[in-house]
Amino acid sequence: MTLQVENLTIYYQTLRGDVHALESTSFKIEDHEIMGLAGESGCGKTTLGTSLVLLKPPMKFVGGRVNLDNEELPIQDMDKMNSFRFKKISIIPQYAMNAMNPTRKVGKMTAELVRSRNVHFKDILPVLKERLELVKLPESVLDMYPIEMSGGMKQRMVMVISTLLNPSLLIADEITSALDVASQKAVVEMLVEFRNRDCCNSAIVITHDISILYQMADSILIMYAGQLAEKASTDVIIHSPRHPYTKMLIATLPEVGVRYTEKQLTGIPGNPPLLLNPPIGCRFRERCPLAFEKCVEVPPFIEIEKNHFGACWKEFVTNA
Amino acid sequence: MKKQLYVIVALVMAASMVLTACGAAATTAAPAPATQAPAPATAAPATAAPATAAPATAAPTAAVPTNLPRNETIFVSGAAWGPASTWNPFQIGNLSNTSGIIGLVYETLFGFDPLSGQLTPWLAKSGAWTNATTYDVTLQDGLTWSDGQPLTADDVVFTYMQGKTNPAVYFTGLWTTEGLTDVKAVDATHVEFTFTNPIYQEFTNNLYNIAIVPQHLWKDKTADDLANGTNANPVGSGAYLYLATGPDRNVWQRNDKWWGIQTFGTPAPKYIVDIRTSSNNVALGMLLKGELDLSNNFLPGVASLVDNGYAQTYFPKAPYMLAANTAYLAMNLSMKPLDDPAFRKALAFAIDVPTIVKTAYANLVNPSTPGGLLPALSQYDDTAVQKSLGYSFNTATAKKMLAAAGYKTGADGFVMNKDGSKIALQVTCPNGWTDWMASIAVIASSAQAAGINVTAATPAQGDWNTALQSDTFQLTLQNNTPLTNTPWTTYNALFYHPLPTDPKALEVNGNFGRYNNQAMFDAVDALGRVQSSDTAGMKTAVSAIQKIMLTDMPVIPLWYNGAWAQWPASATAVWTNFPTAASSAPTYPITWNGYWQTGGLLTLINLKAVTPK
Amino acid sequence: MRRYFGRKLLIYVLTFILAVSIDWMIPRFMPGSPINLMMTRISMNTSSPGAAQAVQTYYTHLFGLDVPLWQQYLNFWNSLLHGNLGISTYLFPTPVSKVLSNAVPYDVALLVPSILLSWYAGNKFGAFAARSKWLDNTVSPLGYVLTATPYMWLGILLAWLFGIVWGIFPIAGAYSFLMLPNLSWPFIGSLLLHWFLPFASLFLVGFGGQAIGMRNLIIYELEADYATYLESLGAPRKLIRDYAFRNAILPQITGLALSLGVVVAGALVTEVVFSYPGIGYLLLSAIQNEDYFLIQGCFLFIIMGVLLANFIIDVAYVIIDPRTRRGMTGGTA
Amino acid sequence: MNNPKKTNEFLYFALKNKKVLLGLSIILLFLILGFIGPQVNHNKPMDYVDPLGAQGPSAQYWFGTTFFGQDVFSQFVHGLQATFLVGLIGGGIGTLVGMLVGFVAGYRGGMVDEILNALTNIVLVIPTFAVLLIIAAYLHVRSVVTESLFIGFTAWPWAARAIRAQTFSLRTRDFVDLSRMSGMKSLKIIVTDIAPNMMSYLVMTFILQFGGAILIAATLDFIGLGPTNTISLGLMMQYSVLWGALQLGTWWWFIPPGLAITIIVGGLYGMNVGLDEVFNPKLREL
Repeated sequence: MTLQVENLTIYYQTLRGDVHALESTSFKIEDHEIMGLAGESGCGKTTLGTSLVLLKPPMKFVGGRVNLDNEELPIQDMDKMNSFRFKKISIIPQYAMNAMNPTRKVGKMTAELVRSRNVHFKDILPVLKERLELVKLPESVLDMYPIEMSGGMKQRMVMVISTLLNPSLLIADEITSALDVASQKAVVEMLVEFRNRDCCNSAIVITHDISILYQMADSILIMYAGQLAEKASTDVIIHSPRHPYTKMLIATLPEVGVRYTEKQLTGIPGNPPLLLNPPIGCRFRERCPLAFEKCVEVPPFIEIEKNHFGACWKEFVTNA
Repeated sequence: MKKQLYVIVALVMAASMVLTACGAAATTAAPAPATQAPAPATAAPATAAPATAAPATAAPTAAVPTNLPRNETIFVSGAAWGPASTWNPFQIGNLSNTSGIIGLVYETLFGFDPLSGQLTPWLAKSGAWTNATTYDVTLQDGLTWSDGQPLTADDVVFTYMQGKTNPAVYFTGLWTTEGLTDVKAVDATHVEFTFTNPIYQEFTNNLYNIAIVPQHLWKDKTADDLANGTNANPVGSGAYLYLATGPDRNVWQRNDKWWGIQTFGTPAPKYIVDIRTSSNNVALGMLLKGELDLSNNFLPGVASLVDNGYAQTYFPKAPYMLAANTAYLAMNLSMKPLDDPAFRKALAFAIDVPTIVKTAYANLVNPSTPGGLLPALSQYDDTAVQKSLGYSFNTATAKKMLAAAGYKTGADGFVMNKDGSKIALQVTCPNGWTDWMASIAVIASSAQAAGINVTAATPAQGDWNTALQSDTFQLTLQNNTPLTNTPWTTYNALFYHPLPTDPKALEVNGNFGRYNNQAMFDAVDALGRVQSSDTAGMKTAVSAIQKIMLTDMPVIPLWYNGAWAQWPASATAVWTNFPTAASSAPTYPITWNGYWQTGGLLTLINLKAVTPK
Repeated sequence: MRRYFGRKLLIYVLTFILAVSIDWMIPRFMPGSPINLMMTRISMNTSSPGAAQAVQTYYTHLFGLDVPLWQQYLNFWNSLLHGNLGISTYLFPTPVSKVLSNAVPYDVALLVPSILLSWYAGNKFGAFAARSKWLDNTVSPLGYVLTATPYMWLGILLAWLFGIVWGIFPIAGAYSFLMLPNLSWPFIGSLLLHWFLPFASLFLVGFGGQAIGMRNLIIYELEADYATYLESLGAPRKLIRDYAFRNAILPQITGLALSLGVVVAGALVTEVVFSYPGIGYLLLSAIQNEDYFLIQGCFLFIIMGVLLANFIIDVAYVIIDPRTRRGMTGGTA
Repeated sequence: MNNPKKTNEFLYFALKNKKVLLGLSIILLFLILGFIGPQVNHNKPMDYVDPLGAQGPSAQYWFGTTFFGQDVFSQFVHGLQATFLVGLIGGGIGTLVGMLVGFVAGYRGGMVDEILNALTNIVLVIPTFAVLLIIAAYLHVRSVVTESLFIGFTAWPWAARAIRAQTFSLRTRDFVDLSRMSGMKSLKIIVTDIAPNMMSYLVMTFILQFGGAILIAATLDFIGLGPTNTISLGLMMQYSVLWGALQLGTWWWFIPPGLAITIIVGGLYGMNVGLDEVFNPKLREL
């Protein structure tokens, strides 16, 4: 297996107290697996993603372990973590549009970045060119300034840069949200292509737009209010979800392929709880039609079927 | 990027400094040729120095030294308040920043000693009225211009003739009103002035104010040259030569071929650096650091410095200074209640001059006599008249006089006009003239104490000036009564006539209150037509004027502004033997424009170097 | 890019025209006549009223105040374009242009080095202060204090301490009163000695301002997305700070252009404090003597200087900022 | 920032921020001094209270006396009042005009923007101090208020420019579009939607303008172009220099005014940076 996360708990420090953004989450990602990570905005999916790469204030490491290729990731240690970043674990950030230094030519910046990681640019140049071809960017972009590139170009360029050192795990955060439908599709396909060509071993694709996961993800992990709700292969999540939240979420999906905006996801009655001192037990229970007394305890996230994990007392009860 | 920046910065700094150097050099490059006059041979390389950048040429030469030896140089200040702009002795108004062009470079027929009240010989050995309308001048022997040419009677005639032929020359009045009809050279050293009904007093004044210019260099100058020409590189007959000028200094070099060395002696300083200080305080600082040898600035703090032995002044204690002019209160005589002599008289009693002397001037000045004549002219005062009609600060008396004159006190405790309307007077002086600002504050408060509602205001100088000249002021301070040989100039300024026929027309010559009294005008003219030698006649004339003046009170003389002069006490001094009340033959130690003839140059001649080279 | 410069030039031309018009207008529509003042300065104590009047009309004509306004305005432009700024009344009969040209070198010597050095050092210092919260809280306050200090007060303090209390530096004039201008090392030394304190007060205040400006910009840059991205790819702090500094420099260049007006003002009062014979010192005398030809001259000169400097900075900006160099954006005006 | 909860939050952060607190307390301190001072010290600033002048600080004259025997402390506190007045009026007008121009230009865009922007740039390049100088030089009767007015009306451009930029970024936001679609008047949109959303920006702009106005006023006063009818900190400095305070070593005459200005303006700047941290969570120190 590639990534193994155990009881990872991350809080946000604010002057008013800690925001429980990620509560003892545990899951695995297999080699070559592209795992979609979905949920309403503010459910902690981005926190999960970034905490694996760059865990710095106001983010606070509370507990848990993270193993990558059977090697522990010192995510709570900014400096130790450096040797892993980019080389073993890398990220395509949400803000890919502004991720590149506006006053540096893209090529120059890449070179300086790579060199700063003690890799000879000359050695990496062929790879770079090949990847550019892969994402259908002319080599001339290396001589461009970011403002000279379209949104799609930037998105793809960042994709290339982030995967340049063939990281074992790639975290792709909202890579499509800034793009129009056409280029969304392209980017999605390219990411899959990257995985197939071992530019990265496996990937976490964070998005609020389940429909794109349907096109690319092997598995989908649904989060709610800082807790894991359900994880299974894409088909299972789409066609036979078990967790009531997933069900409602999927129910709001019209025919696949249509894009979602955040507004629509909140089509579910009620609002997610505030994560500054959140409710005890299952955080979905106020909105859950099936909620019952047991739900005041936190439901464990356990394998309810082969490769199908969930966290709902109802499920455990019905199966018991 | 770093490197580029370093280079840029370095370059610019270097460039700008060089620029400055050249720019500074340029300021002498213009007048530098002046030095060709004294020593044509050596001048050439010297004047080339600023032009060529090679340091080699900067080597000092006899003509233009680049470093003045301190023990041969006197630093003076207080005359120049701006960069020198003209060396033309006919532009008296603009010469203040080139003080010395008359007196050091160009010379007058006579000098004047305010302490004795007598004209003293200069270019003229002697002068006398051979009859009521003819004045004869005998020139000294061996007079020469600094270019070696002889100075003869023809130059004198040429100079005085300019007033006849050029309207823009300031002494046209000689011919138009003073009655001068002809000037001719009897021989090389004798000049004869012919008059009809001369104003003797004014002519005597002209005798030591009009500078004689060299005909051989001036005969081709146009009227425009005389009015606007800067006369750069002046060639005069005087004890000093123009050496250099800068934005903050004029430098004069002693003329060792001066004709007067045998007659008067050699001026001690080889170089005079006349420093323009941005403000009096800078002069004070330099004086304390021994960087000034003679300061003619108004330094209010100097009294304490003298008492503590840091500096010296003419008198060892109050008033410390000789008097230079009379500060008086001008009143707008055309408005109520200032049109009433009784009211003006009361006001005169109400003003607390002693306090002004103490607070605004830290005892550097003396109160004026009611007649307003400077101590130098006190011999002409009619003390009897001043005792009987004069005034002195006394609030009670002022109140009595107001009551007696029928001014009733209103509810607010201030007297009202006779028609019952309120009186609210404003006394002004230009904003920023701090000693006067302090003074008018005292005037206002002391007048209020006497029940006269006076408030102080300080408009900008331009406004103040316009109000003064257009007769729209109420009460204000003035001091256009310079130190001269004759009471006539003082009273001619105070009671200037004829008044402009159009009341709106500006009056720039004096009599700002527009006092209109033919009896007074006649009295002033009468004084003007008394011969300067006729002391008795002058006294009678002055007495007549003072009678009218103190009865009518058209102006109120308040105190004597000082001939500010202070120098470091001997410990730090470079020069010594400055004139004091104790000196055997004291002189006025003043370097202001127009004072070189009244003791300035003599002071330099009497000086001694503390450490002779 | 041509369009960019076109716009710039237009702005400058408009500015210049406006400035010249203000310059011409104000003295003519404000109270107080310079001729009167000049008459009083001449204050002739003579028995002949005629003389005064003659001289008065003479000057009025000389200064071209005896023609209709519109004509005065045209004449003003005309003579301006011929480099003729009129004649100074307070330094009569010296032409204003001559008076100015004598003062200018001192301003150049004060302004150019103090502006460039304070800009350079200030930026370095600001970047240094932004390295860590600790440094920021300990070092930056110096910047705030300096930039909040009134120029003249700093000047006064320096003059008092170094000039009077310790007597290290002269506090009046541009070179020793014992010297005559010449290109020798002692003379240049004397120039530098008199130049130092005014320069220092200009430099220090400017330094504070630039340092704070840079500090704030860098703080922002370090929080920018590209910085976070580089960080999450394990790029060393040094590289990120380097980028931040380079990016912050650009707005600092425009900032420099905007600060020029203030610096000039500072130079004026500093010259007054140290009676340093530059434009500021001159301007003060001109104002005190209500010499409006000279005031106009000084004003025009300052305007032209600032406009020129602005233009130079614009060009520099275009050259240094890749984006404008690529003709992408107009940079900042 | 327009909903109360948020505003409270900012207040909360503001009062937690050391820089803001320090700046605020400095301003308050001097403000109080400026207004309590005249109550405890009844000498009029320009009165010649002490016959022998230039006396050092004493129980009777806390800050000593001027060369003419005026009470320096009295001048100081009255000067403070003038200083704050200039800051308030000058800074206020500067900000208001800046807002007006910035909002209109930024919101309207197009030709209006072109013109206003050109105007802004013109006034921006003109060294306004020089303009103030000649105006003041010829304007013979001057009060603190007139001075402030002129300062205000020459100080707006950079504010206008900054606000214009902000407005640009805001006018395309959907909540503005919404209001526009709902047929709201431009002015109303600016007042209800745009202005509140850049309140932080406006506050900071005002603070900077406030400090700037104080400095400019001091400079004008120092070269004798300040108010002709009252005292101010700048005038104090001018008089002290003119009357040889440096040479006579009467430091108590020229140190207080300059020091006060420095501390006040410095405090304002510090406060500004503090607020910046408050309004931009990214910069907040924890």
